[in-house]
Amino acid sequence: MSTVTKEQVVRWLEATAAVLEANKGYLTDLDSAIGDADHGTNMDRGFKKVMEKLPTVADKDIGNILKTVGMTLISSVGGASGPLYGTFYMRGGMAADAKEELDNNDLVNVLQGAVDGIIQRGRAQPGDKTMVDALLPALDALKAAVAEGQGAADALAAAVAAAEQGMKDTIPLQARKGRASYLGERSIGHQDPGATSSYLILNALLETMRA
Amino acid sequence: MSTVTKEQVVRWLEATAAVLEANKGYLTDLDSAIGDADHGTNMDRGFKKVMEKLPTVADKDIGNILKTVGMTLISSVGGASGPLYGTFYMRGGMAADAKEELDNNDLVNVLQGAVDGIIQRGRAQPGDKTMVDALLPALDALKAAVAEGQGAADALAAAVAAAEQGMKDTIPLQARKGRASYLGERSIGHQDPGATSSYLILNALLETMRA
Amino acid sequence: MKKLINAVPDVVKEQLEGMAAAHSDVLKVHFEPDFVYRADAPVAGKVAIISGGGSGHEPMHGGFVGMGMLDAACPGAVFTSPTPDQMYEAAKAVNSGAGVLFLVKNYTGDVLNFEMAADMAAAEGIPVQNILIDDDVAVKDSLYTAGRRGVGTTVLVEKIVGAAAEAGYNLEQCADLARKANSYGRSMGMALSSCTVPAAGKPIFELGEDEMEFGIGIHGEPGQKRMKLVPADEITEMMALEIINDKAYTRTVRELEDGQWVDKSLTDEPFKRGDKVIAFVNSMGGTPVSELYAVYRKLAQVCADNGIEIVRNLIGPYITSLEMAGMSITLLKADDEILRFWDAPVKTPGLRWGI
Amino acid sequence: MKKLINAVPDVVKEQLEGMAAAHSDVLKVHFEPDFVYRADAPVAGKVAIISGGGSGHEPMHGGFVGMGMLDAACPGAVFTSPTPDQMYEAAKAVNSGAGVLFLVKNYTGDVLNFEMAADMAAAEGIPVQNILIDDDVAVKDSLYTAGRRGVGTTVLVEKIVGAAAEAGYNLEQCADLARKANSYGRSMGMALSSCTVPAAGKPIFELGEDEMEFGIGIHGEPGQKRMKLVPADEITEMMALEIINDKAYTRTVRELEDGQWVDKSLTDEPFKRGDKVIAFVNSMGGTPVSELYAVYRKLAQVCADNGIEIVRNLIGPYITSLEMAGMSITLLKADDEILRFWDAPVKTPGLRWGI
Ligand SMILES: Nc1ncnc2c1ncn2[C@@H]1O[C@H](COP(=O)(O)OP(=O)(O)O)[C@@H](O)[C@H]1O
Ligand SMILES: Nc1ncnc2c1ncn2[C@@H]1O[C@H](COP(=O)(O)OP(=O)(O)O)[C@@H](O)[C@H]1O
Ligand SMILES: [Mg+2]
Ligand SMILES: [Mg+2]
Ligand SMILES: [Mg+2]
Ligand SMILES: [Mg+2]
Repeated sequence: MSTVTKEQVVRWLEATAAVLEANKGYLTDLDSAIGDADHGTNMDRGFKKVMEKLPTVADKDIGNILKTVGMTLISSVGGASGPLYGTFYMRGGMAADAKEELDNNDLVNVLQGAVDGIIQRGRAQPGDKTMVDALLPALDALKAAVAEGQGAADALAAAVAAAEQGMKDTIPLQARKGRASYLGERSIGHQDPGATSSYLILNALLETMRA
Repeated sequence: MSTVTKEQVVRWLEATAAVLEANKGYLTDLDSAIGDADHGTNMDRGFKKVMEKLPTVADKDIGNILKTVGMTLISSVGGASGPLYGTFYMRGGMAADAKEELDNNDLVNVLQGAVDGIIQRGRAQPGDKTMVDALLPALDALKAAVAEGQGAADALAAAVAAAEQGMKDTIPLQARKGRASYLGERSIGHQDPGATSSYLILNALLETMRA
Repeated sequence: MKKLINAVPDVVKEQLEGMAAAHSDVLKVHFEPDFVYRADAPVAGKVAIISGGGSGHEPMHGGFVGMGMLDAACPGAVFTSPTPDQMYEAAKAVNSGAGVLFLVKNYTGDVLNFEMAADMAAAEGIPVQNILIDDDVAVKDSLYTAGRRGVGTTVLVEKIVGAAAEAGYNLEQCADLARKANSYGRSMGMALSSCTVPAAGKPIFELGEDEMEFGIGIHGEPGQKRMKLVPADEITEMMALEIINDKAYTRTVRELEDGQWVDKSLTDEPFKRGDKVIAFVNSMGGTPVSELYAVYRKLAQVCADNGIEIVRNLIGPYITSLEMAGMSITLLKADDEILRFWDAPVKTPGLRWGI
Repeated sequence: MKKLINAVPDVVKEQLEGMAAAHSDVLKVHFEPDFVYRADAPVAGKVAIISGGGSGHEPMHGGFVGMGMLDAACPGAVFTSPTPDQMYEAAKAVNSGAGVLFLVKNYTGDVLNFEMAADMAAAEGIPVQNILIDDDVAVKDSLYTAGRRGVGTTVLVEKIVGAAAEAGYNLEQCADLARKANSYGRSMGMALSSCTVPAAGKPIFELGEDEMEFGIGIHGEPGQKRMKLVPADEITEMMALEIINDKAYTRTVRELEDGQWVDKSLTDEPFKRGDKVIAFVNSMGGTPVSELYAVYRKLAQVCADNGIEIVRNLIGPYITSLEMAGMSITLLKADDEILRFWDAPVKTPGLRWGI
């Protein structure tokens, strides 16, 4: 199967909300090591709001749904992750304008737009120990797999594996962006909370595709 | 030997300063159970000042010396115990006016004046769980022993024993005066700090007499 | 013990030096004996208002020295009443001839030391009066205790009587107003944590992670009872109702009459529906003002439900117990005279408005 | 977790309700989206000054809403930047037509959310500018970090620019003054204890009984280094010297120019002998004001030794981190323009004088 349907997008968002709720304490613990102990609560608060909004747009096109998610996160998360993930879904949604399903190229375009959006807004570079360190490798892996002609699920699996690796690779990094950067060398040895939520979000899509 | 000399009075005050310094932590601990954790520091601060002042009056008469002690305590201790012990020595000193030594009757008069002073100032009654509960029994025992014709050291020994008993007897009492009274029934089971310092002060005189 | 201090014996002295350095436009500090006094004292023709007590309750009292409030404040060692010579010297320094009113929190130590100070000042020919502040409803009777402690009402009385003195009230009028304002005020406090007197070096009491101390005073002395920690609304309601429903309170106080100490029996009347009040929510030091707002929110509801109208409020750390976490609530019935002086300008490091 | 709160999700809302109940003469609170705004907003012809940030720093920012300071403040969840719709709705509510200045503490979250808010306000035709506050010298460079955090200087800039707006400065003048005042201010903070975000329920970090955290921000984030606790004088001197000896600091900020975001390189010049300053000693929440005076005492000495003249001061808990024990020091170079607006009347729950 090489497309992602609108129903799958909706179930992905539901799965995301569930996984972020389940990992709320975990993400907050990661954030208390090098941040301010709120990333889990922030993301959970945002996706709870998304779940409230979702029924009102579930019959719209994918672009519309994703943009609504973005707007909702922007107006409910706050912190650094609110505008960043908000932009992620907004720009992803713009790349899915009027679509009822996403083929592999659409999927690449959506993730490309989403990741570009985060980078433009946050100005983080790879290696700065942010969500970008999970998202960029995932995007690259997705592109490569799609170029090789793999199906959506396999290509996504490659992307998620890359995201997971990127997330783990943040551990030895010294943070240069966001709150963790104030810790200087003391940020080394801790996994970045935002990279972790990025991995969880992509993995939720993969699990939705596999279900 | 049935008199207390001026030199003994001076050595008594020195011994008092030493014993209060040694028991500073103990008295403060007692005060933290039912008060505000300062009785030890208060008494130690006061008698340190007394030690500074003492050389300037050591050649004066006993009444003069004791009144100086009282004035010094009043202007350096603060709290409840400052005015109370200040009055104790002031009024004791008034009963020793112009004396170079104290015979047994003088001793009774000094302690009578001192204890009366505390009671008039603080208005505590026996059983209120205050220094009065050590001092009054001591005064009574001293009077009885002197009436029986005992020597100064023996009479004082009886007084100190009574003070010690009175001090211990404060443990089961519920405080009705001072800070400890706010605790109501929770003051029961703790020894009164002021009764304890009173015992230590009288005992210092006994040990001086015996030395 | 974790504090921003240097050597323990210097704590109070260095804090006073800091105050003097920071607020030289408003106050000066005299050392040995220690007292804080108005930079422009004595103020011609004005009754001088003096208070004092153990240190550790800042900004009270030193932080309330200035135009419209105190003329002088006498700080003792931490949680220890000051000595009479402090009040005596302060009285001499700020008396303009119109006399001195000592506002005394009802603790045995404060009472005794201020009485001695009054005797000394009177002997010097200074007109003087002592008025007790005793507003803590956690202390139920005065027969079997040293009587109600002086707590939150002290701050309000210092402000009100300070303004009256500024407005030209004479000594007797100031004393009458202080007595009235005290009789109109009731307070109750609670603690979430203990506090550490520097000289002792360890907390005065220990509280479990789920415990609070109910009915505390301001000296870190343990409270009336220890309770399981409950939500802020419940705590606030309990305290507010203890205050609002407190019955008439009668006790005997010693005041000066024609130079003699006389015993007077005074009775505080209970609150009644329709009363206007000044509501004061106070941090014991370690509780941030944000939490006080949660308390104030509920307090306003409880007052409204009981027909008590809050017409002014004061919210913040004003009468503290070092770094203790916790809060106290004070309600003070406000008539026109009291409101006028509450609203009058005040310029002190700890309280300022209108100027 | 021992706090005067009810249910964790309601903490900020109930605190805001308490503020609204307590200070209805000065401010109002709007819910969903949450913002605090002047009771008399919009003030005709006046530039509106808006700030905001995570909750937990009270009285900042909500407590600084009122005459002579902020027109509105947008509180996020505890230690979490507010969302753009809060600032956008606040801007609409307080804009009189003279435009809106957003004062933004330099944290990624605040910066991004306020930029979005500015875009939304501009799209609505509201003249708007964003000025960053970034004064924390504990952050050494801006190349390998998110840049200096906005800490104590924020309070001073809000006061100064608030007074300028009140005095009729237009939007560009307000922005210029804010940029200048920020460039004149430097701060440093330290903690004796951690603090607990209600939603997390446990302290953000753990400190040993003899440890302190040096160079902290205001969000309970761990500091630059952990050190053995030393006497107050030593701590104060270290911090004061880091501030006084701090070199020129250059970074790039994004501001609006003709409706476009442009990068500007700005440089703060170091202090020099002869500078007059406003000195601000701030409690992180749990440290009582008495200890701040011990710090101020030493700070005044260090400033004098280095030829820095303190001409005004502010001492107390103004920009806090919940109940954290600790303090921060801010020095802000004061020229005549700054002093004039510092001295101007202000009437807010958290800061008041001259009225
Ligand atoms: N400039 C940035 N670009 C990309 N991601 C960033 C940036 N700054 C921070 N982040 C991400 O945001 C995460 C923190 O989010 P969160 O805790 O919700 O916000 P805050 O830091 O404001 O408390 C970090 O772990 C990091 O991955
Ligand atoms: N009214 C009183 N009469 C006699 N003794 C008293 C009275 N009130 C208190 N005391 C004594 O004072 C002691 C406490 O002294 P101290 O701790 O120095 O002062 P404070 O209570 O002011 O802190 C009590 O233990 C008690 O013995
Ligand atoms: Mg965070
Ligand atoms: Mg005591
Ligand atoms: Mg005491
Ligand atoms: Mg945050």
